[in-house]
Amino acid sequence: MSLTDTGASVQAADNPPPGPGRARRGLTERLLAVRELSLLIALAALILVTTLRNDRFLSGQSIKDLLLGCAILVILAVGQTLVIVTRNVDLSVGSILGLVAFATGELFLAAPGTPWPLALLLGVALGAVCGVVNGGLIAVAKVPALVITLGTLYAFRGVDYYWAAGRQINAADMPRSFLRLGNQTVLGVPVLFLVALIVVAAVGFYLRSYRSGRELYAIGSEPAAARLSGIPVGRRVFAVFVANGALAGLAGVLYAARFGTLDAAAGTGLELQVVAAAVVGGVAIFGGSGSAYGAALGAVLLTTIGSSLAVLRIDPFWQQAVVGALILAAIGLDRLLALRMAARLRGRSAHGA
Amino acid sequence: MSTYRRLRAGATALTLATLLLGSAACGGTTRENSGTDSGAGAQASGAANPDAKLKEGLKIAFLPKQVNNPYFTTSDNGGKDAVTEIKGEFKEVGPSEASASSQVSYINTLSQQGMDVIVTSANDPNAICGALNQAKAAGAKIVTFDSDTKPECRQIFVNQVTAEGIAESQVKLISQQIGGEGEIAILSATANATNQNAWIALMKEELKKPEYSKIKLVTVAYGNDDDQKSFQETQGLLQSYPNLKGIISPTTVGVAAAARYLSGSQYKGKVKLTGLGTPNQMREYVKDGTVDAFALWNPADLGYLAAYAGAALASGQITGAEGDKFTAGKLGEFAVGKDGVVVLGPPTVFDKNNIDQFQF
Amino acid sequence: MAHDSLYAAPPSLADTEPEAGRLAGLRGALGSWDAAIVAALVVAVLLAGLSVPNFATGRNAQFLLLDLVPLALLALPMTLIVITGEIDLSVASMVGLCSTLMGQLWLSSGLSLELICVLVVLLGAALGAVNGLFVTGFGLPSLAVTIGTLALYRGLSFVVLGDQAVADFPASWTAAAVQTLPGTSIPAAVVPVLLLAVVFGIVLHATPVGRALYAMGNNDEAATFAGVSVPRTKFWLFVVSGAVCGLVGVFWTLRYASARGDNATGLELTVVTAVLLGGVSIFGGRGGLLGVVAGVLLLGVLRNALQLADVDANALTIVTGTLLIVSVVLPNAVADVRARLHRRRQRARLTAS
Amino acid sequence: MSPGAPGAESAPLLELDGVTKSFGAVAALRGVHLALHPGEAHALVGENGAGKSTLVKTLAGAHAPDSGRMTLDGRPLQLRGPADARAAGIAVIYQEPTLFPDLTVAENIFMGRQPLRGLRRIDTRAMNRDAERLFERLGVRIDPARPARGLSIADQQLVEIAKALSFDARVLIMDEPTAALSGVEVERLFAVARSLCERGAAVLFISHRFDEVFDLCQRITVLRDGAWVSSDRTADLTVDEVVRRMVGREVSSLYPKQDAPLRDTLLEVRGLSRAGVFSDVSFSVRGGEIVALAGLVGAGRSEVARAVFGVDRYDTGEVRVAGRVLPPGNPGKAIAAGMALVPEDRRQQGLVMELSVERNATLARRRALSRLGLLLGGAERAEARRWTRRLQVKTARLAAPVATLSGGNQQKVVLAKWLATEPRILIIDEPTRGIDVGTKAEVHRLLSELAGEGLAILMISSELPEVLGMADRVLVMHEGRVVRELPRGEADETSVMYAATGQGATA
Repeated sequence: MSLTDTGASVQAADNPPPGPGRARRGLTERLLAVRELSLLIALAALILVTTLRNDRFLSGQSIKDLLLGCAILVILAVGQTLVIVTRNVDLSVGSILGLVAFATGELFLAAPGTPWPLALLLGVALGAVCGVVNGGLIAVAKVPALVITLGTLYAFRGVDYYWAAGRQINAADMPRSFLRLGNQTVLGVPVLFLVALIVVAAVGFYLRSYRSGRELYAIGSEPAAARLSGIPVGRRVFAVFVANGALAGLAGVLYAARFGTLDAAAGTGLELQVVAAAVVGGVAIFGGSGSAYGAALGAVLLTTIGSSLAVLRIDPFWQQAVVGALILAAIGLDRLLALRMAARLRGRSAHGA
Repeated sequence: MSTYRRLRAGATALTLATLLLGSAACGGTTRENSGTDSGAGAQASGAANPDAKLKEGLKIAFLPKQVNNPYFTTSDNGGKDAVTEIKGEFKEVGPSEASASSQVSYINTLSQQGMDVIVTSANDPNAICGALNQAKAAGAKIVTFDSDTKPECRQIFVNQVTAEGIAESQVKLISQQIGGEGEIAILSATANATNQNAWIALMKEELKKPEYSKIKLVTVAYGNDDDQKSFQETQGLLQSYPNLKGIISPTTVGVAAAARYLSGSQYKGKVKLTGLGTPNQMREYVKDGTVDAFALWNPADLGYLAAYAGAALASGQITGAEGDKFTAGKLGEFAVGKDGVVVLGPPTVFDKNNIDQFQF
Repeated sequence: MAHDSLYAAPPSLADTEPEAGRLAGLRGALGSWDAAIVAALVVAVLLAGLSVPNFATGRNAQFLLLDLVPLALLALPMTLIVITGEIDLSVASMVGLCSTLMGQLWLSSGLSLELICVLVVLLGAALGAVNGLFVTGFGLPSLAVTIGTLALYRGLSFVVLGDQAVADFPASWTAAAVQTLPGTSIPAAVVPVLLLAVVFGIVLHATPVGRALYAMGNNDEAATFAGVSVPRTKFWLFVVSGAVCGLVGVFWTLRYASARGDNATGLELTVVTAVLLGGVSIFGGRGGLLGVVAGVLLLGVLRNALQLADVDANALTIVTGTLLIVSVVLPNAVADVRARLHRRRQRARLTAS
Repeated sequence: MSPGAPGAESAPLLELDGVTKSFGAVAALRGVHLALHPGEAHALVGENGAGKSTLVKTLAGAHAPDSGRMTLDGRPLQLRGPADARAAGIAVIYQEPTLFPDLTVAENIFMGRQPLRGLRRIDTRAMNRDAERLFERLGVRIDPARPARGLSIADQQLVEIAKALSFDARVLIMDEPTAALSGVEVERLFAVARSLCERGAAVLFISHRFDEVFDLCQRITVLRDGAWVSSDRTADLTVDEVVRRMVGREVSSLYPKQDAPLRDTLLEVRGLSRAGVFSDVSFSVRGGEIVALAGLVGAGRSEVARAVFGVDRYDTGEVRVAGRVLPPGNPGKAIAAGMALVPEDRRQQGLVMELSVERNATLARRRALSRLGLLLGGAERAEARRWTRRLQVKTARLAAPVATLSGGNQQKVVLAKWLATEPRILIIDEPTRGIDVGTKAEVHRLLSELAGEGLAILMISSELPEVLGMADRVLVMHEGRVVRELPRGEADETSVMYAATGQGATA
């Protein structure tokens, strides 16, 4: 799309002095903030409308349910952000989550006395191993992530099915302390949501303020240039997939704690929602921009839509259609904003002459 | 330039081709003149020989809705026990996701492998009919269980309970628990699950009875037999209907999810829940007081009975005609009812007192 | 266009010059990919025929081919789309929506079935046009757009029929869908598939349109400069894809005598697998129709044979995933090994001299 | 000749000895020697495909040499990747800017080396401040906090230069950095390079522009076909001598436009405008005439050409071909009307690298070559053979991917592709950009020949001698407007440059 971007360049010496430049500082960041703000507004509007129809939607119980409901999607969306920012995508997260969730159940079956922090660690490690498979195949074979993770989406799920062999693990098989993790609240806020918050904050902070975090954006923005500027692209992309796998593993353990009933189908089709959440949250599907906070907000918005459809008694069949429409709307909006911005920047260049 | 024009021309041509193909088939088939083929034809061909012994070495295949469903794993294992008892060959195959089209491909495979009996639970009453008929033509006996196809596509349907039986017991349970009045909701599985819809329709009939006149069914929600979705739907029900007194969830996935939601919420014990669930899944919630009582047939027995019915068919003991009788091992004697239906029996009601006696 | 950004080019430090050299080597390897896949197909058929009981029968061939009709049909336009560097993940959802639309029309419109079939194909084309509009009109990556419409169309297909399944299609029609050619066990439905395959093959390999498709898949800018209307061509490709989905929707509905919202769920993955297995490059610009047809058949034979050999459905899931990964990893790996060997030889020669 | 022949007054800072690198069957570098001395600017010249860019990438750590030694300060240097090169103090400015469009200018400059504060966090404020300082040093003003997306090519190049500066590099490599820069910017760049040299850094400068090479560099190394030819002090060389070494033969007259009888007006452009890009552009070209569109880079010349051809849209105005209005925004229609555009960026815009030579050569003619909508191999091959012969394209097989051809031959394939459409109007953007000296003359002869056959040729060129030598008329653009029209007799370096820099607009 760079066909027109090369237009009217300016002699550098004639550029405007940096006085007004200061005012336009951080245009990208401001645009991102705008995105996050508009998400918040959309969220508020949605809650308002739903509450007007049914005032129970804002009751303590309902808010708790909402926070509980979005926690897992938030974690997955944040992990996906890491991947998408580097111009990749991981479609296997749903399968990783399912595999880890079942593995956690199996662990408690096999060793009932396992303390839950250990189970948590093991789950994260298993997720990371899946990430290693993804990242390894992508880095070694130099094949697009989309195809590889489409393949591992099948493969991980197949392993999960194979292992489970039609069995189901019930809440009774898991220790109470572990299940409490899924429902407990601290000052009225579910523990699960707190975990998600920590993940969001950590990843968001990392992406914004650390060199390697910024390098992820560089990779997604222009892979060839990233390589030439000495960024270890292969290693970073590999690490990103491992990190995303680990987060999916974390989500898997939390899934087990929250739902208690586990079979091999846990998390089937979740990848669509995850990608949707990230994209709705302003993570550009072609890499290079977006934030963990936005993705998290996207996940909250999606979950809220799900809940409010149920509360508004809108035909549940509409829900999937709404998710699809939202993805389209989000990427369309992004495109519009990008075009606007390009036009503004070009305009500015021209004025400078 | 005109690359796109060519493609556009191609698209038009494609449409035209369809039009031609369509009209070539025959002239104007509409719903009115097509005349739905009513499945009046019961199939009992040949005569039953009640004294025939069960053959040994029968190849009996179980094809559940999907292989990763614990419910079906249990019933298929029941079937396996039965097949072992009669010294047959047991096999369980099935798709990993509950879709009718993949079941068709499995039916074809089974008939290709020369199975004597195919025991299946249909993902769609019509979609697998063609394949079943072909298998039947190739010599296989067809038994359905849990979810039926159209009657003409199989010889016997082993029904867990009659739909009436389910509807009656579910409505009775909820009525007892909520004290005979108030709003109730139903949390079903997928919106196009045959048996669920039949039960729901009958429950609505049942609720019209005078003794239930104070009970109002406010809505039917669908949890898609997906744990998370059922969980969310329960949430939604409680928020949408503040006066809700009870929920019936006639599906094992749904009732467990709903119980888990209730047990962790402020509604625990206040909103009553009943439905169809397995004792293992529900034990915790019965003991912690979330659920008073729920019902289910024994899925293992269901599979067991289906296997025996299939063996009896293949051995010529029965043909699937009304009135045929056969013995199903430890379960005793059963008779084939109208339309080739065999009923397992009334559902068992589980509560605090008896739940520990059941392990499935 | 932005689309190519998603299929992150294979990471390679080489600049364009050696890259091109490497790709040229790859091309050499792939020229034989068609041959390799056909050979693999022959081997698979022979092996299965010899070792799997009941495989080599006319009846089984009928089952096999009948099962492959939707896959083969969908793979045709998908091949063209992938060659232009785009992808259409919404095909299965379009099939589902077309199927339920057909059911709903039959149920409530009172129109003749012939007319309904034509309408459904047209509706399919309209659905494809929506994809095309988003991809070419708004310049969005097709991957993101069609993930969105995958959810949207599937959701809508549940909205259209809700909890019903329409099944009372006339028996003569449903029988026609599975009829065999007189005197053979080859399903009659194979004939139109073959005809369409020939048409698509000619378009791709022996018309100006086909040349343009390859050109834009490799370098859409150069194609634009050569007078190819890249956006319009892609738009119409998506329309054709939609129309074919309509056709498949009709066939699916009649074959299974059932119009349901979940028809053909997940089929898009199989279609993409078959196309990639057939040697079409996910980066666009490379591949042929013969390979794809062989890929479709190979996939069908493998599945059928494994099923007959009583391999667990879960193992089949793993096989499909692995096949997808292998079919993209292998060509790259082969090219890589070749390049490495060549370098070594070069070095050996240098040190020797 | 022995490597590093000229003088040995200071020990080389960076030295390459016998470096070899091949890609597949192609040997890009064959035993290259190079010695960069501290405080000196060193030019690397050679025809296209001589291996300059490969050498740059080897020095940048992007390619690992197959054999040969590199030493820095006399110590062996092994580069496992671009990061190693950076760590060794080697900074590279590439021919094409390699920026991250989504990141800010400052981040682009300091990627991987951002100033940190507590907890190893990035100190954005310090980073922007540092970037601003760098720009001050360069004497330009670019907002460090704006995203790189939308920067003009020249500004992008300046950011690259700032990046290289920020390293305090000991070795600065510039691969044709001036291609997109205006005269003022080039001067500023040279000033920076000189100041680096004064501090003891070594500069490697790659350019096709001899005036710049002789202006800046103390030594010149010539490469030919991947092999080292010579390294000498600039003072000992003349331009002719360098050219002779580059091509390995004498080059005859460079710009041989013959007079051809002028025919009817074939291309007429009236009041063409596109907001922010160009405005009110009008001109006409007659058969047999070569009209040059001159001006500084960024004046909007290529954009006008693209709009005329229909690749880009325009807001107002019209284009007529032989009196008929051409619908806007449709290159297909333009081709059908007999127009051809040889684009500026041949690799990106002119060729489909993975397709064969014949497919490339006939891509624009694919429709005309088809019969009953079918396009069968024979027709394409015959057509391709005709044109590749005429242009003397060297290729083993017509079915070989065009990527396997050398750069110069690829250029010829692009020309063949457009000449195969048998155009009446040929728009050619930078006809000899990146072409080696030998082929340059061939291209000029061809253009002259085509004009003689009655074609109307619109030539865009940044090389003044080419413009002055080839054009019957010169149109000078400045900031999106045609500011002067100079007939052949009146056009000279002063008048064109005067107009191009905007001073002549009102004169």
